Amino acid sequence: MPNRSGRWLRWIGWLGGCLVVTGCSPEQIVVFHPAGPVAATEERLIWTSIALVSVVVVPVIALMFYIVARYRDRPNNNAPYRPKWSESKTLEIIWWGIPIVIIGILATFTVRDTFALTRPPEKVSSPLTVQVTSLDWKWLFQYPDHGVATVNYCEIPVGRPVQFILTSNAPMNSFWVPQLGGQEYTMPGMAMRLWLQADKPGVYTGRGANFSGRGYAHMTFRVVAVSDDEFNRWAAKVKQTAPPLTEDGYRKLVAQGISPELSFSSYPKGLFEDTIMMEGGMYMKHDMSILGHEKT
Amino acid sequence: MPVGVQNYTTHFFVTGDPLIYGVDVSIILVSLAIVYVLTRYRKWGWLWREWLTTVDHKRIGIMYLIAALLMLFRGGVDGLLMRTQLAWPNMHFLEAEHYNQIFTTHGTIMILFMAMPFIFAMFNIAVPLQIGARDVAFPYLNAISFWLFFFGALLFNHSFVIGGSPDAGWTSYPPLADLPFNPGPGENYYLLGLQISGIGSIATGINFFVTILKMRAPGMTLMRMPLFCWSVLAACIIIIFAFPVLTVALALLLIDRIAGAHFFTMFDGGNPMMFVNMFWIWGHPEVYIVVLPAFGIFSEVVATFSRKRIFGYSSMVASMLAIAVISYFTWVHHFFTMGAGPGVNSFFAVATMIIAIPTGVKVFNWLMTMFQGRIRITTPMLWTLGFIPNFAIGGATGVMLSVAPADYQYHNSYFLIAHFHQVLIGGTVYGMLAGMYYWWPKMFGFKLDERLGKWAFWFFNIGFYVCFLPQYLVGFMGMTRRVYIYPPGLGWEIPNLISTIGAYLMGVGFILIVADVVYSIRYGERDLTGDPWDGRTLEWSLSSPPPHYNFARIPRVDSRDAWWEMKQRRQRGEPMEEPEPLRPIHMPKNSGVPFILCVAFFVAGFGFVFNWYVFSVIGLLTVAICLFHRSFDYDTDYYIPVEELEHHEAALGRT
Amino acid sequence: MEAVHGDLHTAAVRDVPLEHTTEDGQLRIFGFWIFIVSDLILFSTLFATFAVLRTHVAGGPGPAQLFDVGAFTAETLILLIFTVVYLPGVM
Amino acid sequence: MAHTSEGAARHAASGPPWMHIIGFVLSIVLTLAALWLVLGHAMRPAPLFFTIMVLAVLQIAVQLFFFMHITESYGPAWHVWMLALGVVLVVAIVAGSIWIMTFGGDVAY
Repeated sequence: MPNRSGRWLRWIGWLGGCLVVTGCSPEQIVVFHPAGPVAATEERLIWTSIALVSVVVVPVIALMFYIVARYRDRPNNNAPYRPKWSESKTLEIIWWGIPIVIIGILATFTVRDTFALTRPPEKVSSPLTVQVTSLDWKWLFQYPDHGVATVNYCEIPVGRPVQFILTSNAPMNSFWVPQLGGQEYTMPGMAMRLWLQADKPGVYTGRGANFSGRGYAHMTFRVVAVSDDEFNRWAAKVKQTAPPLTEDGYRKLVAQGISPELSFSSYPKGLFEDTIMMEGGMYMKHDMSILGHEKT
Repeated sequence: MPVGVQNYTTHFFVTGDPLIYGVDVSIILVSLAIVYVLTRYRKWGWLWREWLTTVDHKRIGIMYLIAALLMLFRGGVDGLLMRTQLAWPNMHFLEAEHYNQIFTTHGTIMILFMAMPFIFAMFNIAVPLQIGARDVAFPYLNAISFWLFFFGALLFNHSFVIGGSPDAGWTSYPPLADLPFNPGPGENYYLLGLQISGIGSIATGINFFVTILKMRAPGMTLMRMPLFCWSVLAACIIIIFAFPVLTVALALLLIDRIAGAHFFTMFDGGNPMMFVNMFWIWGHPEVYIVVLPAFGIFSEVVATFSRKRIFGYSSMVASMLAIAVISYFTWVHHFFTMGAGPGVNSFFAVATMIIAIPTGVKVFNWLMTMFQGRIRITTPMLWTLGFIPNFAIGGATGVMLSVAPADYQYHNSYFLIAHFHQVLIGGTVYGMLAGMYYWWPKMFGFKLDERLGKWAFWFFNIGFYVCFLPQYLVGFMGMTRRVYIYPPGLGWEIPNLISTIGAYLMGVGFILIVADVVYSIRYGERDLTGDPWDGRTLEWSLSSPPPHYNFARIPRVDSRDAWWEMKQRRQRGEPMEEPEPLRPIHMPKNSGVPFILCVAFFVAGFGFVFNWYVFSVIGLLTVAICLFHRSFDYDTDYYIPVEELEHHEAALGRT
Repeated sequence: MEAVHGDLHTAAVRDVPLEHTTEDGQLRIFGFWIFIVSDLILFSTLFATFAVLRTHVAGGPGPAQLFDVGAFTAETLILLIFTVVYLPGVM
Repeated sequence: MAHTSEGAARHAASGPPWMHIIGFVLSIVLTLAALWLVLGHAMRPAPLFFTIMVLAVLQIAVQLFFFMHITESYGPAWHVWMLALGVVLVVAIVAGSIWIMTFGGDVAY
């Protein structure tokens, strides 16, 4: 039976591999194709953890197949049989010890990167702030420095750290752009910061990752990373050509429904801050500091 | 009649979906068939006397087992419907609302109404027999626990045809689960179904904790206990500490929904994140509640079928107790992405990793138990062997998930889905199926057919890998959980299709298990010795099935693997001790009150679901009356006289 | 009602209090303690909720308006006194 | 049952129930002390909160020891260990929830 299961597994692995290779290209595995320093850090950590856990997993599985093959209860099996052997200090120390060492190494990397990711990836250029509001079932982006807003897509300059400030005016969601970096929840009454940065120009798909109701599957958005100049041109163009977002228009956005990509040349003053404070939000006072230069 | 009835009748029955009409019809047909059979063969009295009123742990265990298998079927069908919808991009097999309801009920049923009763089935069937006791510490409470679970599950399942299913996910996060975003009775069903069965779970935890610590046979010190009992003890510790948190979280959310409070609302100062926090204070330990007993079963099975003592007994015990305690300090890893800060995330990430150490140790100990043994590959052993690589991979991905910054990329993606299915199916379900095959002859007096059992295993096991390995990949491709539809061109189609094929293979595996049961009832090998596997622990010293008083004489234990040692001594021809004279046995009387009590809970819960408080008041008053009745009922026990014992034992061929 | 393991407790229990003298009693007392432990967790969760949500009154009345010092002092004292009212009966 | 009346007699013979009386006095004293601290504004809020917590824990100890006879048991006192572990987990729940819900990290500079 063990031999057979080994063969089965290999066969399945081979078949699965073939299908996968024909079905999708490697760059579709977005987590392993980072386009910025945050996602790169996370990818490095993922490979580190895969390598470290393999140290235990591979020998365990191999050992199991070996033991089952060797010590099966067959008439002619002359492998040693020691029914009372049930303690060994040395062995126990080894397998309490190895996981402890592995976990120790992994924990060190984890703590280091957990703290690192709360800071901007690079300090060379001044960061851009984008305020993100998850709505039912669409994403609203506001650019406080430019006074423009977009729905379901956002443009960011390449090579500049972007601080996304996340809140929600609907059930919680999660803001995830896999190629730029991992996600963070958007929560009503809270303003959370997520640092991301794109190093390569391109269009990256983002999506809501926390279930929020009927239209949740359609909550995707594009993140367009372009050069600094192009970004400024884009912002100026939106400022001149797009319609303004009125109070009334915002109420329509808040109402449940799916929306196409939209651009707005302006938005009501203090809209983002009001959304956070709407219901007496900002649960702990010092959170106010995140609003930075735009004190309410 | 309450005024509400008028308003609700129009929304009372779920309409408009052929699937649901199909279920309506089959529910009615099955109910009629059951009523007909019971009436035709005059079995109503038998049903009431032998099952509904029983306080015998073995029968309660069997009822838990049946319920768990039924729920495994329902949850499995939910899973297959989901996989069918996801098999290909832009499928329109299910619409969003229906899909949301299905994944919600799938998760809730599998965790709370399948895994929990399955482990309780094993608790009830094996623990008293293994420690040499005649029943659990509180048999009457045990019956209440079962019926609370049963009616909680029944209430929850009603949502499918009456009023509409919950659709906010099995985690039921507010504000999505709160009234403004989720009107209608679905979420109320969830809250009350879980609440009612949760009370039963706490009672079971207390019951078995007391049983194991206070009712072991003379000579069975803690360190001579079978490892399954240790795992139950550890699971009970977690139940006692974790379930009250769920009780509070559910109660506060229910108050939000039916009484207009604002604990977790988006508006008026509620804090929805506090629910997330409380849910996982319970939710993470819950994972260990369902997986620790599986570890216990694997330990029993591995030792028995390797014909060898379990390796590293004391470190197995230490690791289980360590898991029980540390599991309480890891809950934030379910929401690293909430942004509670690098300090919080680091602490809980490291705590989560630490729990992998004792868990890994157990795997090595199982391997070393087989090492230099004589391994018989029977069905229970096959499930155990299938578990080891499964759990090694699932555990490894668990460690990967605990790396907080990496988790920002896995969170809520299919990587996570693949991980927890691998540990929950590979750990809990494999463990419970191993336990079911292992103790089946003890419960029913016949073995399940080995050939069909092995077919079932291979279908299930291969289907498992085909289903879940592609999900790791599709998670890395950015697919998030709970999406009911996805566009083509992302590379998700092929892995999803493979995954769906795997799910159907698992379905075939389940059908083969059912076929095995049906076949074996008729043709299964009868177990006349009471010890079909050449077992090691005390339950195998009894006849199969054991008499209702379990042990005519309480055994005296002087080592681990007590029954194995007795057999060894007998083989060596050492003189047996003269058996003590039989004495009258003190037994609890059957009672219908637990059943009635829990029907009352059901009625009260139903009233709360629809805000028909007349029902709630009637139900809760009946609950009060039942409790009052019990307080003044002194006629709760009886003695089995010696003559009757002798008669019974002689009939079983034992003196 | 519970299955009694013979006479495990004839001599040894002479010095333990009355309620521990039957196996039934021992099990019930032990079970009661474990129930208290689960209640401990239940109430601590409520305390945690209070601690976190304490300030979220959304403009409604706060603790200062809700609690009447005289009343809860009296309630507490009555509660404490009830722990000893049965003493005359025992003495 | 015979040994029931015997047990009751043993209890009756042991004189005034000093345990209960001491416990009662202690519980009243602890309650009044807490009341006085709060109503008299004897301390600043932070130390006051801490002191009240200490008094509350002492009150629990008094109740457990003098009235609920926590130390009495037939066989090992497992329940004391469970209570001790429970206290640790209570701290984990309350302090952990506050710590998490303060959102110390991604929102501060």
